Amino acid sequence: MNAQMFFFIVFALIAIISAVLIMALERIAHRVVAMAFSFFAVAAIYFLLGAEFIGIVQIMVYVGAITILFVFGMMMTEHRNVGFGPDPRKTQQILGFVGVGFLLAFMLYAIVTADLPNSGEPYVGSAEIIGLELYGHYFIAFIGSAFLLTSALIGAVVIARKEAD
Amino acid sequence: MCHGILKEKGVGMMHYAWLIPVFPLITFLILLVAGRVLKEKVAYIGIAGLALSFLLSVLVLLERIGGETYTYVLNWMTVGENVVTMGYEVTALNAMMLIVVTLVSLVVHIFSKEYMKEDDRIHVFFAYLGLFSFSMLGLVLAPNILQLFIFWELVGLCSFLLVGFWYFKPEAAAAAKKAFLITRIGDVGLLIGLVLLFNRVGSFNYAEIYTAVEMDQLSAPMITTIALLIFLGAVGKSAQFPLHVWLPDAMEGPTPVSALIHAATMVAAGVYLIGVMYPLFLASSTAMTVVAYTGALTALFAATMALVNNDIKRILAYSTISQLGFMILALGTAGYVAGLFHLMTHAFFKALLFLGAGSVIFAVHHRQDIRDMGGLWGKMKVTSVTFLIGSLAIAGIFPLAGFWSKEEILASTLINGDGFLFLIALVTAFLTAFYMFRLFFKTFTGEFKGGDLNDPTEETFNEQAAWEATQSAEVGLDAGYEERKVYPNHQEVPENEPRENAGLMTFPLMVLAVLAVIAGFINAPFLGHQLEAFLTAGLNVGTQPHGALWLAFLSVAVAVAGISLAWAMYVKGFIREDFFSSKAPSIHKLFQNNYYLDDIYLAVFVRPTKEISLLLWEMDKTIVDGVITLIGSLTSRSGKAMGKHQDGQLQTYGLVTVFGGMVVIGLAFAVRGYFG
Amino acid sequence: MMANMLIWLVFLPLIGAILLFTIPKENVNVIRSLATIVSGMALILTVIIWGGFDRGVSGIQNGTTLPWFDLGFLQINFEIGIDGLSMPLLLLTTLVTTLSIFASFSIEKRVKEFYIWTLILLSGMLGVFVALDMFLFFLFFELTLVPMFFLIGIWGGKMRSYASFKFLLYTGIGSGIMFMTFLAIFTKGAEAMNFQGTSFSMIRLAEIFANPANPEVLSEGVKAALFLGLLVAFAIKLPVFPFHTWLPNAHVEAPTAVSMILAGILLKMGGYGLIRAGFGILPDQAAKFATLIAILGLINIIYGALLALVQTDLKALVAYSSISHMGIVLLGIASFTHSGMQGAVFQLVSHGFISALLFFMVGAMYERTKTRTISEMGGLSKSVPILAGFMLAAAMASIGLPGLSGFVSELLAFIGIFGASADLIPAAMTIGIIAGIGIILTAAYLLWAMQRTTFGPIKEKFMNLPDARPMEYVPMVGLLALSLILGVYPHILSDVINTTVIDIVSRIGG
Amino acid sequence: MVSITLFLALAAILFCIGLYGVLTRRHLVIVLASIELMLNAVNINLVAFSAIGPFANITGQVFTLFVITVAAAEAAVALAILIALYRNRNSIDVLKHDLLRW
Repeated sequence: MNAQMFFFIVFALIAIISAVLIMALERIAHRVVAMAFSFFAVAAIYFLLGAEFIGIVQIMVYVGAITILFVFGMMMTEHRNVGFGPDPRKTQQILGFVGVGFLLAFMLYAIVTADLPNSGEPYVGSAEIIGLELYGHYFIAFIGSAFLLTSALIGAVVIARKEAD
Repeated sequence: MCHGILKEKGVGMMHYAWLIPVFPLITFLILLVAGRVLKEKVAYIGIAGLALSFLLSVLVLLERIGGETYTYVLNWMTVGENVVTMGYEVTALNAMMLIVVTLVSLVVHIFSKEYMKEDDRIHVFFAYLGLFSFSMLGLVLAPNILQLFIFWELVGLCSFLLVGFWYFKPEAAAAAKKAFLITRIGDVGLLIGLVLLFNRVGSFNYAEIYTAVEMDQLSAPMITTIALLIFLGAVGKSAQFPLHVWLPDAMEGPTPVSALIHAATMVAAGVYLIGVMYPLFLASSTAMTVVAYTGALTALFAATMALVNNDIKRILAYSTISQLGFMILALGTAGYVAGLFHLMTHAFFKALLFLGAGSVIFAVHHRQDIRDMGGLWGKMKVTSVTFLIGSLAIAGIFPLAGFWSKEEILASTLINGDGFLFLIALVTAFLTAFYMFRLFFKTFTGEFKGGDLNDPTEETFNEQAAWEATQSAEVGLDAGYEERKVYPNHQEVPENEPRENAGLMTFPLMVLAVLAVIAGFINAPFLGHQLEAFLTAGLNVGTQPHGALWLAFLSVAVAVAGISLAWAMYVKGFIREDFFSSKAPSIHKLFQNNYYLDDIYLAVFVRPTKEISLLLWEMDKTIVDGVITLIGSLTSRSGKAMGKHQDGQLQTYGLVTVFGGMVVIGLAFAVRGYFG
Repeated sequence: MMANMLIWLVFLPLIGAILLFTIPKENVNVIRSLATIVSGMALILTVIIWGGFDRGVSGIQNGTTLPWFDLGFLQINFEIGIDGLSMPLLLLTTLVTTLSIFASFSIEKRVKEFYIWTLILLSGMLGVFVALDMFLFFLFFELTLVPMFFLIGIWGGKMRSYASFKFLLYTGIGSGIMFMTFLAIFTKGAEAMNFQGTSFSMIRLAEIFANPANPEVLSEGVKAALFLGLLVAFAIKLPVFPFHTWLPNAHVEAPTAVSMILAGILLKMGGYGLIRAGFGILPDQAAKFATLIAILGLINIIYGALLALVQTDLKALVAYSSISHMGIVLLGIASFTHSGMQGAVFQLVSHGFISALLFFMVGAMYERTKTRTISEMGGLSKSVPILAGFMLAAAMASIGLPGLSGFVSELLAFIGIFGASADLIPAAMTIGIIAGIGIILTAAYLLWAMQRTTFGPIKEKFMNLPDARPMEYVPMVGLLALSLILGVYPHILSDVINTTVIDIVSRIGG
Repeated sequence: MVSITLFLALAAILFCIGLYGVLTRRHLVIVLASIELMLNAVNINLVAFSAIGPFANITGQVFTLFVITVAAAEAAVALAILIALYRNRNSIDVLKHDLLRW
């Protein structure tokens, strides 16, 4: 089992375990850190797939920016003594688990039975090609996402600021 | 003389026969519009109109005696292929009826000018009288049975309006409605009869019906059903046995109305109908027997009730029913001329009796109980004499009209009918004589038993009291049935004298009295049965039966026996007045309450219908409507129930979506090959 | 020229309604006079068409067919035209609406909207009677529904919202069923001609159903189902026994003018539709269901009469009497004889006038005595003799007194039912006789009501009521005169109806 | 060479964990985190197909970029809402926020 498979297994496990930890841990701080780890593992998988640029962007945006954002979110909402006590919707928990479990089973079954042809050597996309595509084929989408980001920025500020009463 | 002049012009008076009903119609329209303004003078317009009609009908009769039937018809409506026509026709029977109706109507108009003079709605009264005369004359002139039916119902409407003339009296309102409803039952029978006739014969005209009957296009059972249905119409209108209950109550109307409508003309319409459709009746023997027996039964039945009644107008009403029974008995036993002859004579002397009663009532200030009257012979000379003539005529004493026509009826019953019918006829003749003279003696002989005429406690009609009465008593079809009120003031108080009425009231009495005397001679045997020749010319109604001489003596004997019995009881007092009633109190009670028929009809027909309708209404509200409201509330309730599950928890929605998604995936997966 | 006159007639009221929008709410008199002028013009137009109407032709006259929209094989065109059946009803509509506008001068609340809705309703009704294309028929049918809903809902009595909703739902379901049946008829028609030359026009479909290209498509079962669908749809509109409960509520709550239109014209659309669509397209089915229709008619007569006997509210009594009179229409239709069918159409017209008059009188009485319960009223003919006189005349007309139009239609319907062939309706004789009892009951409940309201001693509070105002004379005298004319000389109407009736009945083999 | 099914399986697993988190966790921040996780799972798929899918080309990665930008914007706005929500209702427990109903 060559090196690539080994690394894939390692990072996949990290990603899955940290995802589970987000759900399972008690303290909110630990859960956010688990989130960071899972994002990091996903970035590693991108590297495995030869998409360095996406890997880099993933690290910068997810592991960096969004995790910090969540930390702020967590701090703002006085994370220390927030104990929710027993969750009254026990049945909903189980139902949720069973439902999602079935969904997962469906997906895996579908993935396993789907006979995707193996494309031989992997395609390595470099930043330069992505750049060309962004400014070429997807130029409108690119400008759209720009607008999206600015509006999100302004929106977030407007929503979150204290009403000037 | 004038008859001759018109002849040269070649235009017979019969062509103008349509004017006869139009004159009263014109008076009706004038009075309807300008009635309130004319106040007193309305009577003159009414009288003028009727006088013209009477004059014209005399001319028409004179011309018709020689000539033959004149018909004039125009297209009224097209039904599919066959055309329904309307118009007018002057036959022998019509001409006679025209004279009877216009004469009696004219006389009643003159009488009511005096009788109704202090009533503030006199213009409405004369308008309705004009409308009634128009519809009665229209009925008589109808060339086909549909037009007869149209005027038949209009006559019913006028009787409704005139009986209910004093509408503020609850009894009058109830009586008017009852009269219209019960005659309506008969009318529906007649309607179905004429509809069947139209379907079988293809047209309403008498001529075509007669030919169809002759060539027996109709099957025997069909003829009998049609005849019986038409007879049902006659029973309704001429108040024969099952449907007679409305006539005594119709006395609530003013007396001139009773004289005109419920004595002479409208009630005779039933007999006229049978006369007009006589070939149809002749064609089915079962119908004839039914007609005969109903007539006989009604005659006897009504006579018994007249024996015990104490209201002057109700006695005359029962006597009318009884005399109509006689006419129908005559028609039932193939005595076509006998029945119609009696119709004519009866119209005159019954109108006379009613108007006489009217003038008596007018004199004693609108009280009608004969126990309060008496000794009027001295005070009201003309009325008493004319009333006596009328009573003698109806009893059938020799020279008077009643004798001739009743003798004819007895003859036809004896010859064509069976012995039982003849027996009933004789007994009824006897009872007629008895109750008529009971009435005569109690009202005109002895001393005046009525108290002071303008006594304050007298029963003046005040509306408020009457309204409370109806509120307490059960309002509805049977309002006004309580026992006749006994008048409070029965003790001897210096009364002021009832005086003879003005000329305008006594003149009609005299005219009718003369007619009651001479009317009989036109069909007298020794003058060669003129009326019979006139009526049966051109009609095959079989040979008219004529009784032997002994029959004449028998009928007079029976009449005299009745009169003497009454004389013995009520004048001389050999027999105590309540001799019979004490002997058989229960029978007396039975007769007094007209065999409890009103209550029976009430219990059998009126109340169950109301009960059923109330039940149906409840059912309608709860079941038929209930189902709809149920569906309505069902949808809204289920909507609310569903709403409870939306509790705002986002995550429950998420979960439901996931499960929904999976179901869809599962379905797609399961049927993935099916739709190919 | 005559053809586009019909188009003008249908859309004139709509134009009037739009004009009304421009007038400010305040000057009520201008609004009222404009409304009267518009409906008066519609009336004049109808009279001109009536004059120009060719009595001889039994088919469609003044027909115009304008392509409206076509989607491949679905060809819907604006096809209108009149014949002996719809001409009298057209005249009835304009006459009753004009007179009811006169009757509505006593309405003070939101006058402008009232007349806008009335004019839209008028154009809807006219449209229904001229439409020959099923789709168009349905469209106008719905167009009458909405204004009626608002007219009852806004200007009605206390329980007006309940009544208007019930009316809307009932007739809405009815028109829903009708539309589905129309679509089914269209598709079956298309199949029968395997999809060429198909159309929504009733006339064309009648021919298709008469001789389809491939007959096995139109099996007996299918045609029976289609006919039943139509029967149910129109039974709801012409209230037939199980579906009638909306009528009393709608009438009791509706204002006088609206209930005049509702009773006068809207009920007739049910009868007209049944004859036009039901008997026009599926005559053989109609013959098969003749006994059912006759029995339904009979139930209507007796049930309506019995219920009217015990009503406490005068307007509900008149509503149930309408149900009873519509029973006579069913009886006439079911008999499949010339006179029966002619009687049915005659009854549609005559009942239109008489019930409008009756409702007007009840409304006028209500305006004065402020009560409709019969037991509270009494002796009104002393204080309002003229109104009481007209009310009695209206009651007499409704009873079917000869000389007024009610009698002629009853007579024709009776001749029809008694003349019905035995194999068509086996029990025709018994049905006729029981219907006779219905007539007696009609006389009973109407006279009893008259006795308790106008006769009898008067109560203090009704002592000095104002008698008829000049404006009220117009509808009273107008409607009574119309009924009188039709009663005295029915030839005017019968020769218009006759040729078409002979054609309809001949198609059924009558 | 790692076949694509493995990557897809990984993505599916991560996606389902994220979904579970959204549906059941009570802490709003965790719910948002799970949403981010689900988005990542999607990205893995995109990149996997763009790298070793049947017609490997760059568009997968371009789309991943767009997804990331959207995710970032969404996270920002979500947290802003969270803070505003917390300030008004001073609770971040999902059960408390059930105003959005009939």
